[in-house]
Order: sequence, then structure tokens, then C-alpha cells
Amino acid sequence: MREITYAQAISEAIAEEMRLDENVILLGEDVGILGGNFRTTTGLYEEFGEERVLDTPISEAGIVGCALGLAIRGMRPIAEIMFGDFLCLAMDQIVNQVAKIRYMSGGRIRVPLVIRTNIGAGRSSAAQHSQSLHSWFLHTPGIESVMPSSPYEVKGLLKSAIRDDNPVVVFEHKMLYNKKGEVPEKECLIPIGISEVKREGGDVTIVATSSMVGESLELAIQLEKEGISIEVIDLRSLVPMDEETIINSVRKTGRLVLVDEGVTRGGITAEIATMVMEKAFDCLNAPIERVGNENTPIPFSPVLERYVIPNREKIEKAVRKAIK
Amino acid sequence: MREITYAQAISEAIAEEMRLDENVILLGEDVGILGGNFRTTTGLYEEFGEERVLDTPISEAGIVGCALGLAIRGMRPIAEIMFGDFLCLAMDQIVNQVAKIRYMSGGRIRVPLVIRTNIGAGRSSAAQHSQSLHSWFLHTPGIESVMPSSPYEVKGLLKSAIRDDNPVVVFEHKMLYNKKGEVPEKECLIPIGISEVKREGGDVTIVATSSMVGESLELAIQLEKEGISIEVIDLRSLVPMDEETIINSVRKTGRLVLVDEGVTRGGITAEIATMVMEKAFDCLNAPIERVGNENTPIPFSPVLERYVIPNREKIEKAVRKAIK
Amino acid sequence: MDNSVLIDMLKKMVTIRYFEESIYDVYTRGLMPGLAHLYIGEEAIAVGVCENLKRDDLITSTHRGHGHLIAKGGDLNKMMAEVIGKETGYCKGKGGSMHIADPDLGIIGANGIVAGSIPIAAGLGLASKIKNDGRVIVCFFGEGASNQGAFHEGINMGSLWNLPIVYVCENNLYGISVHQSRAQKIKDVAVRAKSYDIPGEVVDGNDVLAVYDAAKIAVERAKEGLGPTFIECKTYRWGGHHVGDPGTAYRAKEEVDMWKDKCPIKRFKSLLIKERVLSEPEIERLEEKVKKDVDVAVTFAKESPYPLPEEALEDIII
Amino acid sequence: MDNSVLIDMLKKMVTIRYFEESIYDVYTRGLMPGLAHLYIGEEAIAVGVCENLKRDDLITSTHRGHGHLIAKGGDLNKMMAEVIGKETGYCKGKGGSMHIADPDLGIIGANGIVAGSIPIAAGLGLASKIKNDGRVIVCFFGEGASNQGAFHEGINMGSLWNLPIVYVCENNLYGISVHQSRAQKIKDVAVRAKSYDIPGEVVDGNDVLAVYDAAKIAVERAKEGLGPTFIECKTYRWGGHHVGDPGTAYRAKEEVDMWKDKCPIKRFKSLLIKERVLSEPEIERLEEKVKKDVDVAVTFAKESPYPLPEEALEDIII
Ligand SMILES: Cc1ncc(C[n+]2csc(CCOP(=O)(O)OP(=O)(O)O)c2C)c(N)n1
Ligand SMILES: Cc1ncc(C[n+]2csc(CCOP(=O)(O)OP(=O)(O)O)c2C)c(N)n1
Ligand SMILES: [Mg+2]
Ligand SMILES: [Mg+2]
Repeated sequence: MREITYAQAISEAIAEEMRLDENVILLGEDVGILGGNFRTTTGLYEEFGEERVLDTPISEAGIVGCALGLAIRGMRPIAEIMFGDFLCLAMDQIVNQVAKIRYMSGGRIRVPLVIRTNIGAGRSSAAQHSQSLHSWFLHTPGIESVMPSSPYEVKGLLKSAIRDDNPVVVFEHKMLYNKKGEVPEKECLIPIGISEVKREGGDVTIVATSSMVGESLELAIQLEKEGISIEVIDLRSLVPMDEETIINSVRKTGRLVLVDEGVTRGGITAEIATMVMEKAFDCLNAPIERVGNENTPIPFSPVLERYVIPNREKIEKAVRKAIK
Repeated sequence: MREITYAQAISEAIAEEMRLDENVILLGEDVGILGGNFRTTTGLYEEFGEERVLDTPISEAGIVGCALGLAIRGMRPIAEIMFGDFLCLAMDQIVNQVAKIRYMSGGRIRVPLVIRTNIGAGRSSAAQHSQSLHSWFLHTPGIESVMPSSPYEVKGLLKSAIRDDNPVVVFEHKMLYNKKGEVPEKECLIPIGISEVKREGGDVTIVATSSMVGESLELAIQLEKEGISIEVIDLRSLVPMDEETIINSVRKTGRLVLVDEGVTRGGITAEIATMVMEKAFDCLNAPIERVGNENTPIPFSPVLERYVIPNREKIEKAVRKAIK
Repeated sequence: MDNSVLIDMLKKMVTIRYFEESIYDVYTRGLMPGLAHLYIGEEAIAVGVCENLKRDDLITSTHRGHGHLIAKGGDLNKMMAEVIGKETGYCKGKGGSMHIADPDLGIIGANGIVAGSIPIAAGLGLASKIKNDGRVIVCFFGEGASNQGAFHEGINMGSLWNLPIVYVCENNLYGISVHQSRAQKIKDVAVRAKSYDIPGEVVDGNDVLAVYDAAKIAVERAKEGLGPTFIECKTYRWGGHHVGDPGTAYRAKEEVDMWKDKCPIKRFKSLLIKERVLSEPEIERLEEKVKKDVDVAVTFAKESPYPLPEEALEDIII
Repeated sequence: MDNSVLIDMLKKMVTIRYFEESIYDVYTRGLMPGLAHLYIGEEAIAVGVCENLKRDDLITSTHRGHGHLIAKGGDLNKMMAEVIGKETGYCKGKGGSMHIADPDLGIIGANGIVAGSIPIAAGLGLASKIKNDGRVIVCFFGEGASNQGAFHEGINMGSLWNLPIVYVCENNLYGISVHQSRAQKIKDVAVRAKSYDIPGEVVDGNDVLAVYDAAKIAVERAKEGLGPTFIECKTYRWGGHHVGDPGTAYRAKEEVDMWKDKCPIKRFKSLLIKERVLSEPEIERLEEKVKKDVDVAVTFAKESPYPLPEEALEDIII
């Protein structure tokens, strides 16, 4: 199958949906003429023009609010927030407006909008350009969220998000943008709310998100040589969460390692661990292990950054602990 | 001992610290002439004047940013955000600036500031004035947070927060503001980071936050008659978290119910549950139970609101499940 | 102007007044959960503006939204039922006073976040531009809201893209307890229009015809594709910030009294009588009729059932 | 003006230019992690403004901060070491280019959030007012930042409380790839000063003396308790948005060339020669000296050790 980058898969997904539905429009900082700060929207401005691909002022709250207004009018806006860290500037519009308006209006107003943003450290972008803030959205009723782990996933999930009648946040990953992977040329839609077992195994389950899926798969291959059989689940959707796939796997392996790039404390891995304990308490043969960011902002210097973010060695350590 | 309200305890704490240290100043919407939307700052404007008690424009990001600037200059600002929901408007200043500047500057800049805000539903204030968003801050390195459960706690914790050299968010509770309780007349400081066993018991541990502590204590009294002995821990501090007190109690009771008013999914109770599993896996005789908000915004109508927020009956159900 | 328009405006203003008085009454009798922010004293603005709108034009509103909603044609029964949390309310009891919406009437919703709807209005207007459907958006907010970042971001977008939006700033001099002069150095919020290179105008917000005229020009500009207009209406809220606030701790009785003398309804009534549009008895009959409508709404609301508790889990993710 | 001041300004401008060129060099040779945003072409602004400041006056800066920091006296060794992530850097490698701070020199920090420092500047200024210590705050930001909510909230506070702040808008016509005209309708950002009832002025940002003069008046106003001033400096960045951006996708070569012709350093040099403040050989010597200082900084940075990995857990909660 042909291989394209994660960034290309994004622009392909958007282009396809824009061709299908004239209500789909894209707005954000530098998404137009530049084709996106991470080159995720190249060619769109040229194909669809400035009426449907809008470079905006540097106004994150404005961008999300504007997208909300468009969605209320029946359009299907895709709003890009250039770095996930800048979600902080739009939290009121996202949390108090977008996520609530359907509920507050007793269901009268629907909000089919997509917020594209990203997570991830690893580029020495320092504390204000490296955060992985997706876990906040697990704690925010009224909005869906997905975390694509590969070009294929990002294409399929983004297309589904655009067609979804709920607001959806798509958390891309900065370190994946230039990664290549197989993406079918034909229609590719991945349903939101379904996790995928990327590799079967019997000794221990890893549930991983975003770029950690790739790391976990590599580790699984590596440890296979030692006879350790790892099942790797790509969580894919944060909200709604596919609890069943996780529980089924844990019933089989009895051991669970959770890997997510956000700060571990208070993050999504705590929720998954607790959910598993609630629903499969008796199946656990060992404490659940969590792998994530240390409890600090992301430092700039590569030696420091490497120290605080999760990586294959840290996952390996957790796996070995779980199966001990 | 004399009794005062939670709101009075707050203004007393601020007044005492302002008398002791001229660097302490208060700013926020309606904190001055009005004495606070919830009457938590009455008398301060009159005593300290408009130089030290500043009514601000309606600019939440501005308020926090301004407080940060003051703190950098060696002052000890207390910034009030009238409703916890409005933290959303100041998340960039809180998360990207206040919580990170010490770290990003390699320790050169210190930020001794307090953000006072609140959580809590129960007043039919609807979706944008009822959220309990404190759990996000567990997931935000670089900032401390406390959740006082009574007039005594709010006075002692707020005073400690003002003297702390780290930024601290004080999450007050709207339903507690008018509640009375004993508060000593003499100096009263409660260290941040220490939980308190409010009632000893042997059958099950409840760890509760904020107004849920009172509910849990009432329940403990009620169930004692049935011979159920509940240990109630007031978490008090979200960050840093006093893991030891929780673990010690669970070692004793083997059963744990976690009660917090935020949305359950992705909230603080998941973190505590996971932490306990990690540190005391073998002591648990039953799955940990969580009690919190349903996974919806807070609806307006009292019948609906009651249905989604935690209360004594829901805690009772969880306790009975845990000891079954 | 057509007499029927004048009479309609008086009727709407009186409706708002009685509706709000009933809310206060319902509140003080303990029948209303939560709070509400009353519009008494500011009726001329909503009515003068909305009289220029068609059914499919849109408005965004604020925490102090009842007046805007009534002026845009909101159903009194559904509004009152929502305010007291009933199943028959606009939002089935989920929203309450601060979140009433009726998209069928172009009412995109009150909003509990000060200035929260200003960026949303940009999107509503952008949709009009893209669809080229001529629908105008009126975005209401207070002078206090003009110090929020969202105000700035939202209007900058509206102006940049030349959107069909009318920004209506209701300057009632206070944001809760804080006088305008203690929240911004400028006296006229309308000067801020310059920051966006759009026309900014100050009008007497207690003069419904002045408001009507200013809004008329603005709505026409919007329809002609000339972009937004900023209208600041000077006014005053008679009561406290909300039904539970006496509003006396931070302003002098003389100030309140002075503004009550400038009552927009009294003033408009005198004018209509003077101009022989209506006689005093006709006005009385109109008032009786309005009173009855509001009373019907109160009865409807009171007698309506509460929602079922489990409905709290509905109307969220589809 | 004293000759020594003029010479100092030229030296600072040249230092910034070489420092930035070295950064570019270090980056292209793969020695620098992450990115940096270069100030080449805009040197006259930082220098013209900061020449009016004392050591204990304060500045807040942006993602494009090296120039401001050097103009305020920042140590080249520590800056360069920070930019490449070394232990000897200003922030011990934790901050990098976008977060360099030196409170001892009044450098409150670069900032990776566009407009993020504008509300912070209000607090810094409020502290000056409360302490009555006469310290002035200069708040730098770009024209793109002027569309952020934080810009509006921060300057509103500065004006309301009459704080000793000088707002310096560096209008280099682009926010990343977006031309000013595609982000705001106004041509002069300075008109926004009217929204806060403070003086707003436009100056040629490539003329260091014009900047100096405007800043001088503003700093004096601030010290006299007359409140903030808004100065918009028209300028241009020669390179791309950051070291990795060629800057060619969204602007014409002719435009860039035209602005390179207006080089603030070339222009100032000619003036100093014409006015006989310095001779050409003297300028060459000055440039040699500066080059050496920057080279020393590069060597210092390269030879400095990286921090220990475990230090990542320090400098957080006390
Ligand atoms: C973001 C935000 N901050 C604060 C509040 C609390 N609040 C509600 S109304 C109000 C005053 C608003 O003043 P203005 O915009 O002038 O409207 P008015 O109430 O005078 O009609 C405030 C501060 C809020 N609801 N939202
Ligand atoms: C809140 C926020 N939004 C977006 C960005 C990404 N970004 C970095 S610099 C920049 C352009 C800033 O333009 P301007 O203020 O004119 O400064 P210049 O780069 O031209 O000096 C943008 C959009 C950011 N860092 N912070
Ligand atoms: Mg007002
Ligand atoms: Mg610029």
C-alpha cells in the first residue's frame, strides 16, 4: 500500500471531506497560505480558496468561538489550534460554550465542529509548546476526543470527527507529523469510540495512546524474543472510551501497563486503571503500571526533556515490573 | 469556641495576613466596595483601602496575569476568580505562566501568589456557574492546591497559602460560604499537604474533599448505629497530596470510598484510587468505590441538578457496596 | 414610521417590564431556583434594536437576557417555565434564565459568561457571509463585557471579515458593583470601535426611537455588506445586579431615582400620547392585555411538571 | 545627545545582529535544539527603547526576545548557553530561547505565548505604583499579538490604574505567514491606544533615534505618574518566522529586499559617520570587538556541560 506522512493524511482527510460537503470549512492560524505550521493543511487554500480556508488572527478563543457560531449555523467547521498548549487560551469557549451549549439548550442546538490540535514533547520546544493536555478533556462532559497514532488512524478518525454531530477534539502528535505509514487510497473511516488491538499477546496488556502506540509495538517485538508476549491496544478514542476492549484484554492477560504522554498525575491512565479495577478487579494479577511524563513542565534542553518524557525504556521497565 | 461562617473565616484570614505583611494585596471582581460576590472579603476595602484591595475590570486572564506580575515583584497577591468556572478564561495565565515561570527560569523567578476561587453545584446556578474544575490542577505541575472543607480549614489553609512561596489555588465551596463552624480566635495555620483523619473507624475508609467531608461525617454518624465503622479523611490538599495518611488508613480498613464533587470521569478520585492500588495493592479487600458528578454539565432545574451531583445517599450506597 | 411599529414597540417594552416584575415576584415568593438578572430600565434597547430584525436574523444575548429574548419574539410561557426549571421550558429545565435559546427564532442563547457570545457572533456572521443569506446578527453585551479579551478577539474578527453584525453595548454604568469609571478609563465604550475601524455611535439607550434609528442604519449597513457597526446605548438598571441584590451597597439612591425618572417606557408612552398614536385608555388596555399574557405564562410555568430526574443524562453526546 | 549614548546604541545593535547571525549558524550546523526566532532587521527598536532604561527598570519580552534581552544588558554567554541547552545558561537549560529571564537585570522573561506578557506587565507596573519606586516597565510585543484578548485586558488595566508602562508594538507586518492586513482591518496598531485613552504614536522602527526619542518621552511620562504610552514601531523581519522557516512562501522577494535596503544598522552607521561621531575604521573596530564577544559566547556555550538529567526535577515547587 502507498505510504504517506501523518501530516499528508491530515490534509487528505480534510480535502476529501471538503469536497464532499460544502459546509466543511477550515480556520486557524496559518492554515491557509502557509499550509499550516506543521504543513498539515498544504494545498487546501489553493484548492478551496480563502472563503473555505481561513487564516485567522492570533486569537485562539476567537477561533473556537467563531467555529462554534459556524456550527450553530449548520456548517461543519474545523478549527485548528496550532499547539495544544494554546488550548489554554480557548478553554472558556471549548468547555463553557462548545461542550455545553447542546445540553444547556435542552438539545436544541447542535455543534458539529472539530478542533484539531496536538500534543507531544521531544522537539526541545520547551514548556509552553510541548504539553499533552488531552486528559483535561476526559474530565469535560459534552465533547469527544481522539488521539490518532499513525497516518492511517489520523485520516480515518479525522474524517469521522468531521462527520460527527458532536464536537470532537482531535489530538494529533507533533512527533508523528513527518512519520510515514500506510494509508489506503480508498475511503477510510475509523469509528470514534473503538479501540484497536494492534498486536495480540498473552502475558501483559499495554494500552497506549498516540505516539506511544508505536513505541509499545516496537517494544512488543523486541520482548517477544525473550518470550514475553505483549498485547498492544491503541486506545484511539479518549471520549467515548472503549472500555470493553481493555477489559477483555485484561481478563486474558491479568496484567496491565498504561502508557500515555501526558503528566501521569491526574491523567488518563489513572482513569483507565480505576475503570479496570472497578470492572475487572478480580482479574488483576499485579498492580497496574503507569508510564507518562514526570510531574514537571517540559524542560528545554534535550537531556532534561528526555528525562521527563516517556520512552521505550520506561515502558519496558513497567512491563518487566508488571510481569515479575 | 466561637463560631463564624466560612465566608467570614476567609475575610478574617486575609485581614490578618494583610496586617502582618504589607506585601499582601487582594484583587478581583467586586472584592472591594461590594465585599465580594459571596461576601468573602467584607470589611477589607474599608480597612486597607483601594491601594491594597482592588476591584478589577471583568478580565480573568488580566487578573491572574496582573497577580503574577505583582508576585514577580516580591508582593504576595491574592487573586479572586469569582466562580471556578471562570478559571477557563485564565487557564493560559495560570497554566502556561504562573505554574511554569519558576521552572522555565531555572528557579530564578518565584511566584508567591494565591488564586482564590470555588467549586460546587447545588444552587441551581446551571452549567456555567457550578463546575468543580479542581482536578485539572492535579494534572498541572508547578502549582499547589487546597480544598478547605470548613470555616476552620479555610482560615488555616488560606493563611498558609498566602505565606507559601509557591503559587496556590484555594478551591472554596459555594455551598459552604454561609455555613458556620468553630474557628479558634488565636493564630490558626494549617500546613498544606497534610490530610486529616476527621473520624476514626475500622470497616471502611472514606476520603472526601471539600463539602463532601461534612456529608461523609454525617453518614458515618448515621451508619455507626448499624455498627458500620467509617474512617473519614479530609483530603484538604490536592497538591501536594498526602498519600501516607490515605495508605495508612486503607491498610487498616482494606476498603476505600472516594468522594469528590467534580465529574467522576478523569477526576481526582481516579488518581487516588490508582495511587492506592500502586502502593497498597495487597491491602484492598474490595474494589475502590468512587462517588462524584455524573458525566454531564450541571443542569439548572433542582430535580435534575440533584440527580447528577453527589450526596449522602450516593455515598451511603457506595459504602454499602464496598463493605458487602 | 408606521403606527403599528410604534405600538408593537411599546407592547414589547411593557411585556419585558411585566415579565421581569413577575420574575422578581416569583423569586421573592421562593418559587424560582437560582437567580435571574433583570432588565428593568433597559427595555428600550432590546426593543429598539430587535424591531429592525426579521425572524431569521439572529441575536446573541447575555446573563441579562430576558429582554432581548422577548424583543426577538421569545415565547413567554416557555421562557417563564424555563426560568423556574420546568419540563415545558425552552431548554426542558436544563438551562434556566441564563441559557435560554430558541434557534427557530434566531435566539442563539443567553450566556452566563460575560462577553462569551461575542466570538460566537463572529461565526454566526461568517456563516451569513458564506451562505450569502442576508441574515444579520445582533450581539448584545454590557459595558463591563467590553473589558474582556473575548470582546476584542470577537469584534476584531467581525470587522476583519466585514461581517453583518451589529454590536450593541448596553452601558448601564455598572458591572455588578463596579462603576464603569473604575473598570476602564474611557467614558464612551463606542470609542473602541476605532480599534476595529468600524463605525461607533453613542445613543440614549432610554429613548427607544433613538435606538431604533441607530439600529436601522446598522442593520442596513450589515445587509449591504458594509460590515459591523458598534452602538453604545447609555442606560441604567433599576434593580440590583440580580434578583437577590438590593443594589444599594454601591450606588446612591439619588442616582437610582434620577434614572427612574428617565424611565424609557414612561417617556415613550408620553410621546405616543402626544403624537396621538395611542390614547391613555388604549395604553391601559394594552397593558392589561400584556399583564394577562404574563400572568398566563406564570400560571403555565407553575402548573407545568418538573422534568424527570433521569432526563439529566440526555441531550449531551449524540 | 551624548556621543557615548550613540556609540553604545550602535554597539548594541551590532551585537544583536551578530548574536542572531551566530544563532542561525549554530542552528544550521545542528548544534541547537529546538528553534529560535531571530530579530534581524528590528534591532533599532529594542536598542532605541532600552537605551532609556535604568538597570532596575523592567522589560517583558516575546518569543522573538534576544534583541530585547541584549539591549537590556543580558549576558551573551548565558544567553547563548541557554539557547543551546547548557547548564551555564540563564535558566540552566530549562528554558531555552523562548524563556530566558534575568530578574537581576529587570528582564522578566521572553514568553512563548503571544501576548502572554501583557497582563503580567500590568502587575509589574502596579508593583511600581504601590512601592512608589519609579521603576518603569517596557512591554514588547508584535502586531500579531495585538489581536489577542490578553493584549486588551492587560492594556486596559495599565491605563485604568495609570501604571508606568511603555507598550512597544513591533509591527513587522507579519504574524508567522499572515500579513497584518489579513489579521486586522486597521493599518496602525497605535489607533488602539484610543480604546484605553492613552497616547498612541507611530514611529519608524528602523530609525533608532526616532525610537529613542519616542521612548524617552514615554519613559518620562511613566516616571511622572502620567501612565502608559503606546508606541508602534514599523519594521520588518528579514528572515523567516524562525530559524527553520525560509520566509519565502508568503512574501515577495522584492518586499524583503526593499526592507533590507532600509537596514537600521546601515542607516545608523551612515549617520554616525556623517555626524562625525565615529569614523569608518572606528566602526570596524567596534564590529570586530562585538564579533569577538559573540564568538566568545558561542565557544563558552559549546564548551559548557549539559545539565544533569535529574535536574529536570528541580526548580519547581519549593
Ligand atoms: C467571565 C465572567 N466573569 C465574571 C462573571 C460574573 N458576572 C456576571 S454579570 C457581571 C457583570 C457584567 O457587567 P456588564 O457586562 O456591564 O453587564 P450588566 O450586568 O451590567 O448588564 C459579572 C462580573 C461572569 N458571569 N463571567
Ligand atoms: C497564544 C499563541 N498563539 C499562537 C502562537 C504561535 N505563534 C508564535 S509567534 C506567532 C506570530 C506572532 O506575531 P507577532 O505578534 O506579530 O510577532 P512576530 O513574530 O512578528 O515578532 C504565532 C502565531 C503562540 N506562540 N502563542
Ligand atoms: Mg453593565
Ligand atoms: Mg509581527
